[in-house]
Amino acid sequence: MTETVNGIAFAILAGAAILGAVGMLTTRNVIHAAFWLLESMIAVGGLFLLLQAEYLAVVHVLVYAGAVSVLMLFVIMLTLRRREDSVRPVEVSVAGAVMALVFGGLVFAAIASYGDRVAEMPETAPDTAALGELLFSRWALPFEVASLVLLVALVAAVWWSREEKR
Amino acid sequence: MALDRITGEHSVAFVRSEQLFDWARRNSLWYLAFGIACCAIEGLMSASGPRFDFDRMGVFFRASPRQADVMIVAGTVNHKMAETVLRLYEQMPEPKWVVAMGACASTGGPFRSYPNVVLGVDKIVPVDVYIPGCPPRPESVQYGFIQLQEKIKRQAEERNAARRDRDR
Amino acid sequence: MSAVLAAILPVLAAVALMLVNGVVLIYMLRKVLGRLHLRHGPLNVGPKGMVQTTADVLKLLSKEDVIPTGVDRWMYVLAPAAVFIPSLLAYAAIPFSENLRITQLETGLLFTFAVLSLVALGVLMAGWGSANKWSLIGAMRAAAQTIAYEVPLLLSVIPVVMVVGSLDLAQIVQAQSGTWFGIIPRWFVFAQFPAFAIFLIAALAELNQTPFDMSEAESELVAGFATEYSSMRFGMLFLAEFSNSFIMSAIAVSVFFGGWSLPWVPDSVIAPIAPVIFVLKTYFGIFVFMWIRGTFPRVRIDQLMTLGWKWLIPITLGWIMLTGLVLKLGELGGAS
Amino acid sequence: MQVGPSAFMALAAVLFSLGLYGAVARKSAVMVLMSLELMAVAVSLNMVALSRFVTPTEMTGQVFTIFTMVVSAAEIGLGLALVLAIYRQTRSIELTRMDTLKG
Amino acid sequence: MLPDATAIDKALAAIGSAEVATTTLGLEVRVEADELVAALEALKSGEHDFPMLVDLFGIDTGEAVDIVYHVRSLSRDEDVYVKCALSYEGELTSVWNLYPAALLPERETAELFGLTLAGHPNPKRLLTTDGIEPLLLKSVPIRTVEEVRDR
Amino acid sequence: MSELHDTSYEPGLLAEGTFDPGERPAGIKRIPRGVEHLATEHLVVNVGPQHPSTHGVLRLVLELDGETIVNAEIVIGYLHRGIEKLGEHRRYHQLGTLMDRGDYMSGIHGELAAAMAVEQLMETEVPAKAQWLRTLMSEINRIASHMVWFGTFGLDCGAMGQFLYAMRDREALIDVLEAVTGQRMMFNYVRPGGVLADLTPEMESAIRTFLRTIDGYLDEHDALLGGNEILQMRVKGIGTLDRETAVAFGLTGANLRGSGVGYDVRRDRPYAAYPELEFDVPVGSTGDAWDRYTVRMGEMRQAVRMIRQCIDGIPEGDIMAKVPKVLRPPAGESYACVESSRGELGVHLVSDGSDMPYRFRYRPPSLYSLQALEEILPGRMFADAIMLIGSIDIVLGEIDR
Amino acid sequence: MWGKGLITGLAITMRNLLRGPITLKYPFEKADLPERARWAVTPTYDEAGAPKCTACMACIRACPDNILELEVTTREDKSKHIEHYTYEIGACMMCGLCVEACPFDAIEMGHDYELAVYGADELTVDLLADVDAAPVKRAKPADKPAPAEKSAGIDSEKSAPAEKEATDD
Amino acid sequence: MPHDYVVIGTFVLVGIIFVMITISTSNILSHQKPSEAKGLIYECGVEPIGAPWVQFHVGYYVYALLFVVFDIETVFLYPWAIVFSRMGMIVLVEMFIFVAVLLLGLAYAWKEGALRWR
Ligand code: SF4
Ligand code: SF4
Ligand code: SF4
Repeated sequence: MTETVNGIAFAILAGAAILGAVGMLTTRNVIHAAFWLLESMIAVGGLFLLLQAEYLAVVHVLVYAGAVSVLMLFVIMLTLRRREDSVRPVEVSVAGAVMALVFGGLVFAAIASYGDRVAEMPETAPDTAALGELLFSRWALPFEVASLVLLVALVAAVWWSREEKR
Repeated sequence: MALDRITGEHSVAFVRSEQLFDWARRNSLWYLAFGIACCAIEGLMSASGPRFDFDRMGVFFRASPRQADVMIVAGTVNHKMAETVLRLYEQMPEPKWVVAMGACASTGGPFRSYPNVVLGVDKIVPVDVYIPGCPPRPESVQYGFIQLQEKIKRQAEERNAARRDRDR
Repeated sequence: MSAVLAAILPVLAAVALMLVNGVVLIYMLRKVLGRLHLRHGPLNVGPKGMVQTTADVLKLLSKEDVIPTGVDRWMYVLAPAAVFIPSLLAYAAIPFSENLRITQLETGLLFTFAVLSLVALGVLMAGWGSANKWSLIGAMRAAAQTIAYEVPLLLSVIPVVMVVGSLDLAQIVQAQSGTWFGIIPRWFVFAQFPAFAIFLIAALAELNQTPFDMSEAESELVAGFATEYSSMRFGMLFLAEFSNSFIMSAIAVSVFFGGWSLPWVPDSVIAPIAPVIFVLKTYFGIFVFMWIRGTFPRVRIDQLMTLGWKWLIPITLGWIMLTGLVLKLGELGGAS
Repeated sequence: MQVGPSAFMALAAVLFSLGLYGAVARKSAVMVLMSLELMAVAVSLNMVALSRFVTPTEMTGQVFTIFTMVVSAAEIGLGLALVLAIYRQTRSIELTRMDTLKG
Repeated sequence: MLPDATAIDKALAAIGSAEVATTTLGLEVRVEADELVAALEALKSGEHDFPMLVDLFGIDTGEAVDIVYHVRSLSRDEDVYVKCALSYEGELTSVWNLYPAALLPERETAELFGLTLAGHPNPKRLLTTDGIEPLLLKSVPIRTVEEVRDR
Repeated sequence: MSELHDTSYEPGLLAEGTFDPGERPAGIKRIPRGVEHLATEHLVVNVGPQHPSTHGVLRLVLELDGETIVNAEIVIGYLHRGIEKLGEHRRYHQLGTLMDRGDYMSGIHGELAAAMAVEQLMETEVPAKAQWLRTLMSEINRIASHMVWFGTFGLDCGAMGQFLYAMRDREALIDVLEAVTGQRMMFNYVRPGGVLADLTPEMESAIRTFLRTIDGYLDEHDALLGGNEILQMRVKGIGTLDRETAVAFGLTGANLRGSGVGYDVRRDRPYAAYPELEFDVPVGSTGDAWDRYTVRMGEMRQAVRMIRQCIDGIPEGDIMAKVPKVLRPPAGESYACVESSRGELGVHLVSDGSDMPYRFRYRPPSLYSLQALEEILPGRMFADAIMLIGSIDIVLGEIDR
Repeated sequence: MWGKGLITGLAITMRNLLRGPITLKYPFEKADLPERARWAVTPTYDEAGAPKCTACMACIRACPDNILELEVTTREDKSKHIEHYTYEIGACMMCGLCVEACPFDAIEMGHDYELAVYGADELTVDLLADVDAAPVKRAKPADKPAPAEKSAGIDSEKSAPAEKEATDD
Repeated sequence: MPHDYVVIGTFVLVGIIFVMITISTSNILSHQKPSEAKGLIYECGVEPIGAPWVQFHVGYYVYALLFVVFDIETVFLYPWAIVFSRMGMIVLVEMFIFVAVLLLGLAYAWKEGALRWR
């Protein structure tokens, strides 16, 4: 029973994620592309739920869907001078297609050879508290570094985007 | 209603739902906040003020024509304004009604001899109820709305009667 | 089959709840505002005007659905859904009582916030899609406002989480049972008053409520991002707005006002009527929102942003650190 | 139906490939950034899935994902700042026009 | 209220065409159109100090359009009416540089009397749409009783 | 509808004069020009004619950069209905009906100005009792008008409650006005030579009842809106018009006094029974929106004070001078002004000796106040624009006439 | 302290909530109009039920806006017959000038304000149609019994000028 | 718990279905009379001047970026708050440093005037 439900859910979510990605790549409108990406992100959040990474799923939606999308939309709206600017031709790149196909093929080959060695999903997953404990003990240093990374990004962005002082 | 095209004109579902929605429309007349002149003070401001309280009757204002059912033309319409009135009327979704409030909106009123004034808003948009007065009391406007509700009711009845006639 | 049913039933219940809530809340809003303003509010349609909002909804249902030319069609059409669905989803984690909740999410609190943050995107869709200046200004304001106040909102509950040690709303409620000295309920609103104040401000801002109703400031932006919407699409935006204020109030009740519990009353008495208590408390919270709405003028958008970024965020962070310090010192003191 | 790690990996691979294609093919800088984002998400998905199946008691994959989030957010922030800077210079967000920056 | 006529006379000494007279209205100064700006300037500056334009409007006298500038000195609370006659379809020179208050009334007067507006920063129609005659001219009639009754 | 298109955005009938701005007048920060002259990178929005808070049919074309106003243009004429032209086709005692509909918020003032202009031409002596009644009604009307301003000002800044409480008080005043004059807005009460009707004892007691409650209500308004920190935050320091600018734009009334110029027609050119009344003229200091607000609030309290004096001081006597039924004033011109709720409302009459005016000029105080908007809007936020329209208190009826 | 005004505001609105509505529930409760209230013009009739109008045209001339129109035929015996006394209620501004001008009190301002109609043709009504005008007998204000209920103002205003120049114009 | 996730999934599906049903009911029930004039964009009753889509101020970008940064901060703060009472003083110090660093960023943005709304 659970498996069936999981399977259906996975199928739907995976389909949605891929649909979002494809939609993003095929739409001619940049704004629409951002919303396709958003849809894809939400689907991935659902996949995280499926993997019982509940905290991660919620945070994923919060950060990618709630924050990064808004940021992206704002930038798109900032750089549009007319509505027509948002519509641009779909560029087809053979090189890109070849690269993507080669890469995808390699990974699929790897997966095929690897096989489903661990097919069972373990029953219980550790909860958020465990995540926190891990984060603030073993990963304390990277955690501090993360703050620096964010600081650098923030400062650089503010510095770049401030009004030209002439 | 597009429902008749699905269920047929005489189905119980259609007739009953039409009655229901006519009742709903009658009792939920949102008007477009569009005060033009002196009448607006009485018809829109005082009438929605605490003494007269239009909200009692389910009548309250929406600033956007897209969400309005009734347009109260409260004031003198001149040639410069005419286009705006027409445009706003057009922008309202069906079904929609127009109430011409006051002498000016009905016939041009005290200013009707001035060539720049439109002689009544019915020259521009179809008017359902005229409320004479300069300005009409807020109660007059409320009475006008009661009349409008009557009219909607009557229109529905007429429609049904016509349908019955065709039936026979 | 029963599993499917078990999954669908609560959802349908939530949909029904949302609709009923919307209708009741709009009626309540008009009544409360009316009374605050020396009027009656709806009175003539049905007994005491009670079916007024039903008539409104039915009317909206039967209005013409105008899709203006020149809109970005997909965005325009999908935006009401994008606003509506998250706000429906937010019901998933509300603990009406110990057992009566739709899901038992471990991260219930954060889940609700995350879902509500999606509403901003729907609003942005509506504003962008409408091709209308008022809509666009309203949507940009709404988005900027939401992002400015999301952070204080998220931060303001952290002190509570620190004390409780869980994001599960039910556990947070349970942590508030009992009293101090036998009189003061152990509600976090007393122990964490600054956090509550910040939460209130941020919640008002997130909900686009007066004094922070930037995005649909009627006197400025006509009808804000909903300007071009008619018929049921408008109804949906409207409904979602009221549903959101229910959610926010429910969260405030569970986090700061002891959820379904009542102080001084033994649990056995509460258990059967817990959902009623919860809903009543929530409605009282909404009444307070409406009271504020009927009283205050609106702040200006730059003042709003200043308040959010320059005051609330630093203050909240400081308060979190202070709470942490006090807790740790208390622990040390307790240990020694 | 069995949903094993390979399914997730395959999905991640598809997403990553699509992202890769977009990053190479699209000329609009914002679109390139979006594609990069998609790739990052694919990687995160892979990590979470593997950690879930392979080391269920350890949460290294999840912790990593959080850090990925930090990095990709910083990247997108900076990237968009760059886009804005380019835009200011050239009034366009096409990457092909970037060379004007040099001169 | 009534300023000293001789003082005004003196102030306007440089303006050849200025005639000062006291009428039922008050102190009226009549000047030729080309000396109007100079006259207003003389009144505004100096110790006469009429800094406020109370009103600006036209009167269709039958032969010409009289433009009336009603200026006031707040410190002494005195009013002066400066009048100048313009021919029909003549040119109204903007005095907004002296009196910004004239910005809208000038547009209105020019429009309703069918004059041309010179030197105005935004010389568009103000009150009516294109195709409407200069309504305040005596030669433009109002609707007759029959016209309004028939609707 | 082809003949009805609005062409105000193309050069109209008037020639586009080659424009050399020359020197800017003192105190004026910018040269007001039409919006379409400027760059198009900005957002150009129409506020009005149908907008919830343009107080009727004012249309502002704003050029926004983000939310900051770069340029503003006033477009009026949506209510142009020829009061001046029709005045040339009305007999003298019929002018009141037109004046009522000019500044429709304070009809008594308009009627009074017209009546005074006629009396000046006819050299009629108005009986003392009529003068006192005119004063009394003027002041009652002033409060009623200020209440509408006050309520809509609250509405403009989002305080809904304010509007309804103000309407409550206005209703009380309108009841008195209706009882005395017969209508709620278009009073037609002041006639050349006197007034229409006397007060009855019931009316007097109604006014006294009202006077008992009004102070409490005014305190309530002060506390609810004026005492609100959010409002103070929003209005203090915005829309500053210094003395010079205010005078240069011809502002009168509360707007001028808010800028610190204490000119009040009631005090400086007394008419009706004002010379016999005791009252102060509230004056602001900086000329920002807050000053205009406080000046108006002060005016309401002064008006209450004057009503108290009037109701106790009405002398006995006639309410109408002996005037012929059809007025034929001698040829000549006259100008009469009163302090209406919005400023100096003047009527300039030109008589040619017939029974109708030859030229009837209505000096609308709001028109002059309105011009100052183009000066104070640029640089402010969009939300401020709404507040500023509210703070200068305009009535479109008299602007467009 | 910042925020005091906000709290006061909340207290004021709450106090008003407790005060209760001041609304007049219109269709169910109607306000008493003051005696001087001016609504639509209505003709008056004498005790016998005949209209008091003498077709003297004073009201027609007094109306600023030509709202009233009197179509009169004169019989051989010089008596007048009112074919139509038309009143464009849709354009009347209810200023009361016609009533003040009528030397015979043959019209008055009614107190009926519920005037809404559906059709534009209903905006013009016949006040009187096909009736004989009352014979002209000039009422001297002196022999009119002073109506006690009427205010002194209306009387004096009306009588003073009417006496002097009633024939003018 | 997995059951709950399914419920959430159903929520989304039911939401979509509900919206579709409502909108189509509304379309069935109403008279649709589209016309050219009706489709015009509303702008206070006059012809709109210029397109509504214009560039917005760069300030929006800075706000959004700040939001992303602080959002990520909360991502760390929540697990921290949960485990706070179970761990020693050291977590407080860790978080203090983290928060201080980010506040530094906020202060910089403030100083640069990026927080001024235009
Ligand atoms: S009918 Fe009378 S009150 Fe109404 S707008 Fe016309 S003049 Fe004003
Ligand atoms: S009330 Fe006034 S407008 Fe009406 S008919 Fe009489 S005079 Fe004319
Ligand atoms: S109503 Fe009066 S004034 Fe008019 S015609 Fe009849 S009698 Fe004369």
